[in-house]
Amino acid sequence: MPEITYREALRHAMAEELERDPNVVLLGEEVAEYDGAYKVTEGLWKRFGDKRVSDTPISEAAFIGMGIGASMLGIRPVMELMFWSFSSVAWDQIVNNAGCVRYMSGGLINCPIVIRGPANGGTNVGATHSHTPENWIANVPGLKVVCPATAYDAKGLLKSAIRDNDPVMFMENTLLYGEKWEVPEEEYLIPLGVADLKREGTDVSLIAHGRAALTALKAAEILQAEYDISADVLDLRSIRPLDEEAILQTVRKTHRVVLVEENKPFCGVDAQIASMIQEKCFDDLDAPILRISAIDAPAVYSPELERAQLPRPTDIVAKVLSICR
Amino acid sequence: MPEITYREALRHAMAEELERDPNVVLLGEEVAEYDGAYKVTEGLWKRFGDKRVSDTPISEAAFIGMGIGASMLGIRPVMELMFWSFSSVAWDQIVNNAGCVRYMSGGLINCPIVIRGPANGGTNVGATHSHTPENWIANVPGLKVVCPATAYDAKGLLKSAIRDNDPVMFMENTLLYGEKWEVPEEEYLIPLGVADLKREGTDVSLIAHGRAALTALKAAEILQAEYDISADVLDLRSIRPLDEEAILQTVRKTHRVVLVEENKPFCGVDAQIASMIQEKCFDDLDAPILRISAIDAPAVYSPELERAQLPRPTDIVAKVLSICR
Amino acid sequence: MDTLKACEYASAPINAALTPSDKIRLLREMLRVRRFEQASLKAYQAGKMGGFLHLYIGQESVAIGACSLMGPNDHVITAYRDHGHALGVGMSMNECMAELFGKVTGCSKGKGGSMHFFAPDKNYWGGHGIVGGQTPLGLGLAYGLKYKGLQGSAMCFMGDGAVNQGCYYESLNMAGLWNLPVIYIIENNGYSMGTSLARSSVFKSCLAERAEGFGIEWDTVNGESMYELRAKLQVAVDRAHQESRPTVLEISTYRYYGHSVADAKHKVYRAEDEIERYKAEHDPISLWKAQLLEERVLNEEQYEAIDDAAKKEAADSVQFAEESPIPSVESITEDVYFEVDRHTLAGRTGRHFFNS
Amino acid sequence: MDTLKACEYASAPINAALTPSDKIRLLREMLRVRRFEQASLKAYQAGKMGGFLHLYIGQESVAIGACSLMGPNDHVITAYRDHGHALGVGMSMNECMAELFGKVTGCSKGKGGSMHFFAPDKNYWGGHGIVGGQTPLGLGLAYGLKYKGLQGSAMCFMGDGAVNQGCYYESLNMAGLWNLPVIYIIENNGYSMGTSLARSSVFKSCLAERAEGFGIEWDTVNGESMYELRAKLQVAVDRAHQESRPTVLEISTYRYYGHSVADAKHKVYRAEDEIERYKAEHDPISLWKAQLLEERVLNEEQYEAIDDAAKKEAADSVQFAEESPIPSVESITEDVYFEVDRHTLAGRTGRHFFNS
Ligand SMILES: Cc1ncc(C[n+]2csc(CCOP(=O)(O)OP(=O)(O)O)c2C)c(N)n1
Ligand SMILES: Cc1ncc(C[n+]2csc(CCOP(=O)(O)OP(=O)(O)O)c2C)c(N)n1
Ligand SMILES: [Mg+2]
Ligand SMILES: [Mg+2]
Repeated sequence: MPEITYREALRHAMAEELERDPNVVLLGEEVAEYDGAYKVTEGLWKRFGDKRVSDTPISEAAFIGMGIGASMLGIRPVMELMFWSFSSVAWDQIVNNAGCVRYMSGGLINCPIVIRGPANGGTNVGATHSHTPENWIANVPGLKVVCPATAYDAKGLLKSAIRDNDPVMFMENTLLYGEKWEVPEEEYLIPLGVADLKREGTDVSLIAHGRAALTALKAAEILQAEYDISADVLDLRSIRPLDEEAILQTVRKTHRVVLVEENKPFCGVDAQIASMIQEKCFDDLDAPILRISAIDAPAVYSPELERAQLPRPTDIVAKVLSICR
Repeated sequence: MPEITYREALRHAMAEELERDPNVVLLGEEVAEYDGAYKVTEGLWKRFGDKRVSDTPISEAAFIGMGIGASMLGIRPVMELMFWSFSSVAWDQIVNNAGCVRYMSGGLINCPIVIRGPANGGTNVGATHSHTPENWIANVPGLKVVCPATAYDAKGLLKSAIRDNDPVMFMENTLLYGEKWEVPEEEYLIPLGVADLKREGTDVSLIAHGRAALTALKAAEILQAEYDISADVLDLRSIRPLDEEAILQTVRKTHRVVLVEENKPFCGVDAQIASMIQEKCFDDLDAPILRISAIDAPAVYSPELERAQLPRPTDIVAKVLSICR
Repeated sequence: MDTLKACEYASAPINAALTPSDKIRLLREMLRVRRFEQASLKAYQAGKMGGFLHLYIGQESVAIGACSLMGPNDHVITAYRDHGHALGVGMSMNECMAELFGKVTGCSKGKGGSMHFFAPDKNYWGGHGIVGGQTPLGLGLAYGLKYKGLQGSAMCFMGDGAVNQGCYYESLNMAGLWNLPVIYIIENNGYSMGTSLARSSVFKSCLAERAEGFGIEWDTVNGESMYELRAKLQVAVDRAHQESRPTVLEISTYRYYGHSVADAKHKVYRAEDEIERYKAEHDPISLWKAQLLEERVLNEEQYEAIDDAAKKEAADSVQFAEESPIPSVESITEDVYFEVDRHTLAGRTGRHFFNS
Repeated sequence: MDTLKACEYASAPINAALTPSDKIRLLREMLRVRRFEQASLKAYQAGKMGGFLHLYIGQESVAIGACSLMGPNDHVITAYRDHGHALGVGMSMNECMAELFGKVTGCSKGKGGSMHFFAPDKNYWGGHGIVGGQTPLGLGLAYGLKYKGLQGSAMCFMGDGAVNQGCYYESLNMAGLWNLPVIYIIENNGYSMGTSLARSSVFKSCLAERAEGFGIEWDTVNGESMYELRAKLQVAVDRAHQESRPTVLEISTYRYYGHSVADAKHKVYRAEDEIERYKAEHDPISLWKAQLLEERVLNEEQYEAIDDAAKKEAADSVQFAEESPIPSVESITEDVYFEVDRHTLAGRTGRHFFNS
């Protein structure tokens, strides 16, 4: 199977969907003529033209709202936020218009919109540019949220997101754009709401999403090699809908859980996962569910510090050791 | 002790602080000449005049941002959001400017601002007007969040919030504005970060915040009267800072926990509380921690339905019974 | 009012083309709005509904005049003061009243309430409670029309207070830059809640003029004149249809009641004689009625019959709403996700709702 | 450039009052910005820092001209392209360079980086990364000054792309309505990232003119002329000080480098000869230098000495930054809450941080 980057995988997903469905359009800052601030949409403007791929002014509230309005008419906008952090200025449009209009209309309306872009720390761009709002979004019934960790997942999930008839918030990671994975050339879809057991083990469950899933995989290697501890690594992929079954299954197998995410700890996604596991698997747990999140402060600029602020494989290993021996 | 309403308690807190500190100002839509959409600031414009109490245009991003900017110069703005739901249009200012400017300046700046207003469902004003963003706010290191349940708490906490040198997001409840409680005439403060054990019991811990704390108290009455189950009712009062000690203490006493909140379940505050309890009190728990939240949909308009959407005493009783016998 | 101009407006093609029955229909529609709202007010005061009730009474000409110009590809979106527009696009009183009562027969199945009436099949996109929040959606409707190659317009209504929400300016810029056929219609009733225009906004000659800085055509309109309203709105609709260009119109109008029914101070922040003067001299229904009497298109008996019918329709809608069932508690989690509602594979995959 | 006007600007009182050494200081400050940034670019390319680096080179006259007008109650706030303003208000190269290197000696202790320089003691409030997000903060500084009864101003800098963030218009309305002494300074360098002005904004004659609809005075300024800059800015500062009224100024300028150092396409979205032309004909430092040579306030040797000193200062700051310590991991949770940092009772009550 050919190896392509996460960035290319996203691009291929968009290209295929632009090709397939004339109602799909790409909109966002610098997505067209500039090829995307992170080059995710490279070449698409050239290929599909002005009508399908358009640059917007720096007006997130207006252009996201515009996309939502257009989606009510059956257009399927795929909107790029240059950073998901900038959703802060479009928050009302996302939460109240994309999130509530179906409900408030008693189901008369649906918004087949995708809002995508990077949502991650670790690139030393400071506190305002490093938000990871998947927990806020997933708190909102009416919205869906997806956080792919690999090129394969990114492509399959983005295609499903574009075909989904509900608003899907698609959160990528700039640190992964250049990473490569095997991706089949044939078309495939990955449904939202299905987690991926990225590694099989028996002693402990590492549950994560986004880039943290890769960190968990690295930790699992170390655990195996150095401590003979065998870890299941479950990548949630989709936060809402959530693959609860897969979570419960790994917990029932290993009886020990460490949750990893790059969000801040208070009310992070893993708070929800922990809450759910302890409720549904109370008697299966041999140890408390432990969590590793970003160190609880705004994202720090200083490159060395920021590396330490986000979960590292060694942090995970230490947590696992604290409950596995 | 005289009984006053929650609304009056808030008003007295503001009046006392306006009196005490010439840097305190009140700003918001309709807070001055109209006396406040919910009459919380009634009489304050008359008493303190245009300079201290001002009506703003419907420009939340600008006026909240203005308050933050002024607070950097040592003004202590107490800003009213007519509904906390409208924070959606000022989200960037709150999260990025109030939340991050101290950090990004390496501690050179602090923002002694309070943003207050109602954050609750239950008044049939529909999905866009019924958000309860205390979990989102508490996810942001740099912000503080407080949710008083009684007039006594409201007054003491608001005074502390105004004197606090960090940004405090103060979330009230329109359903409580007209309710009365005993409030001393002498000045008092309630520190942020101290929970209140509003009822003592032995068999189960009901932990809640905001109006849900009152619902929990009602449930506790029923449990005592009808089932001879004695419940501790812990009102968190302050979400961040959080009184973790008080939480652990009640859990270690009763070994059974039901968490109640009016937020939506996914990543609600109680997800964090559950996650923390199971980690720190793993061996103290005799049953899974259970949660009751709003039914997981946007806030419904239909009055009878919305009553059912929010936690009711009987819902709590049922949950308690499921783990207490 | 400038009589010469009034004549001109009356003879504008869009008005010249009105048949007597068209003119009477405009009257009937305005009366229907008024009687519907009066009935809803009574029901509100009797405790039949919750939440807010923002009455449109006094402003009826604006929505009815605008909606009367709608062709197959003209769309409407507005704020929370949305009853007039809803009836204007052709929604039934029954579904609207039932919505106020929170009943399953309501247009939004009781989920939206007064602020959230919708009828996509009638090109009506609500009903929005966040001030100004609908302005980018209106832009999106215009974008969608243009994208689909349809000759249409998106009329996006907003209040004089809403002009101070930033997303409106972002939308103006995009509308001007991309040549989108959106028409922003500022219903300037002089107040945003208890705040008069002068206390909330600075401007040169008017609010609409702010569009000038974005290279967008704008105009002011006397909202009490049906002919002027239709004539000037048609200019904007034509501009949308023919040039795919936006317009901002500021329509002077007045609301007789408080901001919402809960507004106890509305006779404090504005003088009672101001209200009385508007009712006596500027009422859009009385003025249109007078116009039609003058034109001998209408006589008093006909008027009474129309009004009685409107009152009866309103009363019937109250009864319909009363008798309609309350939605079930199970329905709370319906209409959240399309895919779940339709039981699609996507809707059946993964957990969507999180109560335990 | 209109020579007559140029003379007028030169003889404006604020410029007429400049001593030769004042004029040379303006030159020195601009050179310091340029040499600082060139040094930072080299260090960036050598991998010494992370994140973004948005160079101000080409625009130096704007920040330096504006900051040269600051009295004790004049404040400055800007966006992420903030090095020029930082040095302009008097921050040291050392603390700035160390910040870029993420060192504990940085102005923000390594927590803010390039986009977030602050010096409240010098009336400098950052350095803000969210486009347009600083505009309400600038309004707040003006509000604070007025509230305290101080005769001052808040100069709030922003880009030509930032004018399309809605909170700017909300701020304009409030500034106009409340008579707040804020000066919005649009540094129009023709591009927002890869998007030219024409592709991002519609306007009548210019962006600043949008202020007209809010009843706010505005002007355009040729940013390559130090005299014009100072003369027109002083009009705005006087208006702030004496009338407590806002102003919007649009200053035409140009950046020589890409949007940020990571902008690989900046010679694609704008022609290379455009860049070269600006450097050759419109460079604010060269032009000011030429002016001073012409005025015989400066000679070439003096210029070289000043420039050498600036280069040396920049090189020294790189060494200072290199040798400064990296902040400790423990410091990550410092500077989050004032009360915690100061170990107050409030800071010691309850749990503030939630890693387990
Ligand atoms: C963002 C936001 N801020 C505040 C409110 C509360 N609010 C609802 S209506 C209103 C006044 C709006 O006035 P205007 O735009 O003139 O419309 P009108 O009520 O006169 O029709 C306010 C402040 C809101 N719904 N949304
Ligand atoms: C709200 C928001 N949207 C997008 C960005 C990404 N971004 C950073 S700078 C920039 C261009 C701004 O251009 P301009 O305002 O002209 O300033 P200049 O860079 O030319 O100084 C963009 C799109 C951001 N930081 N914030
Ligand atoms: Mg109004
Ligand atoms: Mg620019």
